[in-house]
Amino acid sequence: MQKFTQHHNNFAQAWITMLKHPLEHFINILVLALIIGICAAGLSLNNSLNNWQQKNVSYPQMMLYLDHNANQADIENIEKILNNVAKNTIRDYKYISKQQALTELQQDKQMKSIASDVIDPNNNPLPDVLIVNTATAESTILAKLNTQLSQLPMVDNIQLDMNYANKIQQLLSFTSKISTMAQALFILVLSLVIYNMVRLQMMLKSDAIKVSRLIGASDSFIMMPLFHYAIWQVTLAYLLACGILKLMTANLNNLFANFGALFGKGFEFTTLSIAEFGLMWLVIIVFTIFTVFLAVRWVFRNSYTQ
Amino acid sequence: MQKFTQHHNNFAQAWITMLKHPLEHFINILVLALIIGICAAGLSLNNSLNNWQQKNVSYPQMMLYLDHNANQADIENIEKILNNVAKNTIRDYKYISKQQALTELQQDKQMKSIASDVIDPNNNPLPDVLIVNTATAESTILAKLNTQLSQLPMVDNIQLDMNYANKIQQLLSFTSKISTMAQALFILVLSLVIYNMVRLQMMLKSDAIKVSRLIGASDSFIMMPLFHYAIWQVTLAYLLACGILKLMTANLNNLFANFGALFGKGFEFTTLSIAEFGLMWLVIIVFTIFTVFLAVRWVFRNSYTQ
Amino acid sequence: MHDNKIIKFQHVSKIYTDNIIAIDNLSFDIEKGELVFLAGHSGAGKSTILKLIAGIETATKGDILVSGTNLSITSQNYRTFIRQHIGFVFQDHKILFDRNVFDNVRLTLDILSKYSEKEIHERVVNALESVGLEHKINSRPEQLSGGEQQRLCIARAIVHKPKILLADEPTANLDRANVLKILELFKKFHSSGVTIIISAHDESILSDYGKRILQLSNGRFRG
Amino acid sequence: MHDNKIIKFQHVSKIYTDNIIAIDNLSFDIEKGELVFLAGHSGAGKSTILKLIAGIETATKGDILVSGTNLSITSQNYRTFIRQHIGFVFQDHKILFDRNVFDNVRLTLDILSKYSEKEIHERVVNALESVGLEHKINSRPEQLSGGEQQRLCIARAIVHKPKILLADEPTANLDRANVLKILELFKKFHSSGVTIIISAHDESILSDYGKRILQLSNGRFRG
Ligand SMILES: Nc1ncnc2c1ncn2[C@@H]1O[C@H](COP(=O)(O)OP(=O)(O)OP(=O)(O)O)[C@@H](O)[C@H]1O
Ligand SMILES: Nc1ncnc2c1ncn2[C@@H]1O[C@H](COP(=O)(O)OP(=O)(O)OP(=O)(O)O)[C@@H](O)[C@H]1O
Ligand SMILES: [Mg+2]
Ligand SMILES: [Mg+2]
Repeated sequence: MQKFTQHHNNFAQAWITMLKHPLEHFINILVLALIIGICAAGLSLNNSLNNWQQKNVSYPQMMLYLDHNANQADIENIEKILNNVAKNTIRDYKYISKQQALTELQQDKQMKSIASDVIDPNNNPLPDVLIVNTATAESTILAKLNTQLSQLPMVDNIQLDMNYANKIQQLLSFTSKISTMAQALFILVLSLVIYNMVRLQMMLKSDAIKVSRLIGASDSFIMMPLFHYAIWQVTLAYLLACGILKLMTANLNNLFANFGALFGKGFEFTTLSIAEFGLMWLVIIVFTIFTVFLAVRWVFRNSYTQ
Repeated sequence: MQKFTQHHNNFAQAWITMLKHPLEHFINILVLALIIGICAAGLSLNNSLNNWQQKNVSYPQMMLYLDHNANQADIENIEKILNNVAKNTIRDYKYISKQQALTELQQDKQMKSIASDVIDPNNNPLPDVLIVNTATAESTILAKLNTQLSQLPMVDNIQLDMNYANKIQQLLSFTSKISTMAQALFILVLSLVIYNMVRLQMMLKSDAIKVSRLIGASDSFIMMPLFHYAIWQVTLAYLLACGILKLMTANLNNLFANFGALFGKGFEFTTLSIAEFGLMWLVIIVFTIFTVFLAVRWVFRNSYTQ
Repeated sequence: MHDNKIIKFQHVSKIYTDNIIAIDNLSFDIEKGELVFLAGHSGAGKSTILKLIAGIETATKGDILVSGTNLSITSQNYRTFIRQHIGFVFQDHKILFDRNVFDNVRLTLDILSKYSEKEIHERVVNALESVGLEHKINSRPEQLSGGEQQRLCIARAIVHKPKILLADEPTANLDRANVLKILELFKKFHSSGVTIIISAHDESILSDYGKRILQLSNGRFRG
Repeated sequence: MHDNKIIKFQHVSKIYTDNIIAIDNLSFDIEKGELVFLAGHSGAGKSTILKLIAGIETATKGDILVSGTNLSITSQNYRTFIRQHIGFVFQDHKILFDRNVFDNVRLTLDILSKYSEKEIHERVVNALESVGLEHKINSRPEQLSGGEQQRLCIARAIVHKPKILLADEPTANLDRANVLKILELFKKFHSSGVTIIISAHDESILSDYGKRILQLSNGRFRG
């Protein structure tokens, strides 16, 4: 009962402190939100990249140009073999007949003027094609697949830009490495900033803390208002950060949708579900409590020896 | 002479304060550096985008396909007209003869397998082409140019993806708008953080400030140590931010160079020259002094009435 | 016999940094319920003795026993805990300027965290009445005169009815009428069984009371 | 005649918030070079009068003239500036705990910013010697006893040899020997032409001096 009253008083005190100096606390919250926001943006970017990787755009396509003499049976044979390749190597494939290819070519804006001049529709010179969407960017696996498929009967020619595959892979691993590192860095910065916030709060209240200890206050009596203060600051910062990210994500996704055609289709920033949102808040709060605890111990050790 | 001693003492005091609590001041500097860094990164991104725009990649190309019957005189006539178009509309152009086009086509990886099957080298079906590099992304200007050029004799067909031009233009203006807005926002955040830093410093030293005023200290006597403190904090933060940006820029430029082929050539983050570096420092310092001044006035007004 | 001595100093010395000998091999006992005056010149060691009893400072040599507990061998946390049962009137008041008079006094009760809001209010009002500050209950400390601040500090020290009351120059800033009032208050406490130690530089106010006076000089007893 | 009155109170009233009348229509003059005692019970208004003279508080009604300047119609900045020529011994000491004894005293000289480092050192050492604190020159304030802190505050108030010295209960925390020493110091100052006003609640220390005593009671002169 008394514990509850104490919590209630400390809760009220934290809000009174914040409302008395709204601008100053807003600045504090803004800085926290900035850092939480950068952490969360990194997380979201990583997630989104993973999602994007799962779509076809990110892995190289293989074009299997078949021999002019290939017939329906040959094609079915090749399809059977493709079906047996592990799902994490080939995601799917698509057969495009020479007729389809010609029609597409004639509809293609860029090719039209050339195609119309040079191709006689009655004597289609194009080959049948199998477009294979791979499911990996690992260049060694792709190279192996390449050799394997090129030995199939009736496969005339395989196009696979290994360079491209290599580069995409590098890019993705580089981005995710950078973003993971940045996240770790920012979690460090976040704990430093929370530590500093608590330390400053203790310095601003140092008279009250000293006098309280002189008349017998326990550690928990002194820590409790700091916990309340820090938890509310961090929670408000978290909400602000989520709000900003939500807004930014929506805008950027809009943008990506507009320019999708230019820069590769399907990229989209993922947003948090309510469960994830709650979970992340919990993680941040536990982390805050831990940081406050360490900060208080540290400051005690360095100044209030009694 | 006395003024100098005073400055010297305040200078020493600022550094003693910082060296006594290195971690705490480092956190402060880190947060400032973060914000300055984001401002500077925005500036650099804007600059880099402008640079990139000046290169050909960002503006659409026009392909003028000439009539099969066009001869040398016709081509020279068209070139004369192109030369007369304003330089801020057409940057340059390049003539590619049908022979050249055929050779290129045969060397193109993607086209090779098709081209070799369908094109008879002795009866080149390709047209002569003039590739015009425009110098603007303004869709109205491009549309006008398009009509103008298509009325020329012997011009068979003009290819210009207005959609592409529109989108590039939108993208660029959007990015630069966003980045300008973000910069303005971060300059606001920067001034808030500096204000908060000064206010906290004043609160931590509030006893000394109150007593000093009680025994006759002038405003400038009280402000001077705060100026020294803030200027050094901000300068260190600025150096840190520049260091981090330099490192990041170098890494990113490396990355862009590697992936240049994938995402359009020639994009590069610009770095600051020494003069720009110094100028920016000056701007930040003047801005800091101004913010400290306002903060001190504000805090005075709200607490020390004597 | 043991039970009767609530405070025991056994060859206690306190040497501060720079070899400043504040207390020099001092031994004395104080009985439960006693009222003792501690007199001496400025720098004699009066405050140091009171701080040692409250566990705010620790002895450099010797043993200090409070209610049978040897402070020299207890933990810091326990020494802090002991202070919950002591009232301390600080020489420099140590009033908190970030809260009003009422909240300054209630701090002592908050730390004990065993009273309801109603009890807290009653006790604080009583304490303020007994030092003559009831009309300043909602004032800020900076609105009090020097003597009023001193009385506020006394109210904070007595609000939880401690077993031991240590008062360091509690009347330095008070005129004779107020001094008499405060001493009356202490005597009333004394008669209800509280052990009280009062330090003072001004022997004239002490002589009337016929109580034990410990005369300090440079960290030793005079005479 | 006008020149001789360095401080003039003309029907001065000071009413704090909540309608607390600290000074009630008070008129008096103090001559250049005079030594005046201000006596009165706790809350009588002694500190308020000293703060009004130093321009720390402003009068609600009436005029206060210091060296011919009417404080009621000057700017805040000018009132702050005037304090550079006044020495003030604060009742609650107002010592800075973020610096040592030497730096506490030099603050007064730093604010005047017209002395070289060598002069500052000489003057600070002299001031500390005159209050008997020369051996504590490098100590931190928290290492001083209550009386030593009070003497530190006196040293800070006299280090720049002000024209007017206002001392608010400068001897509250001192034993008789130290009180006499400080009063001797003030008399020495007085004989060199400084105007001095000393407040005290304890009339016994004043009676010996045969100087003018202003007896305050509830913001008015007693009598
Ligand atoms: N924390 C400390 N560090 C170093 N010296 C100290 C410390 N506290 C007190 N002293 C010194 O110890 C001596 C005794 O101090 P104490 O405060 O006990 O004196 P006191 O009798 O209370 O004097 P006063 O009447 O002036 O308050 C003094 O010389 C003082 O300078
Ligand atoms: N800032 C203030 N706001 C409101 N009331 C005040 C303020 N300062 C002083 N008072 C009140 O004015 C009256 C006179 O105060 P003052 O400090 O002048 O008394 P004093 O004679 O110095 O007393 P003491 O000997 O206790 O220091 C007191 O009742 C006090 O409570
Ligand atoms: Mg003492
Ligand atoms: Mg007073």
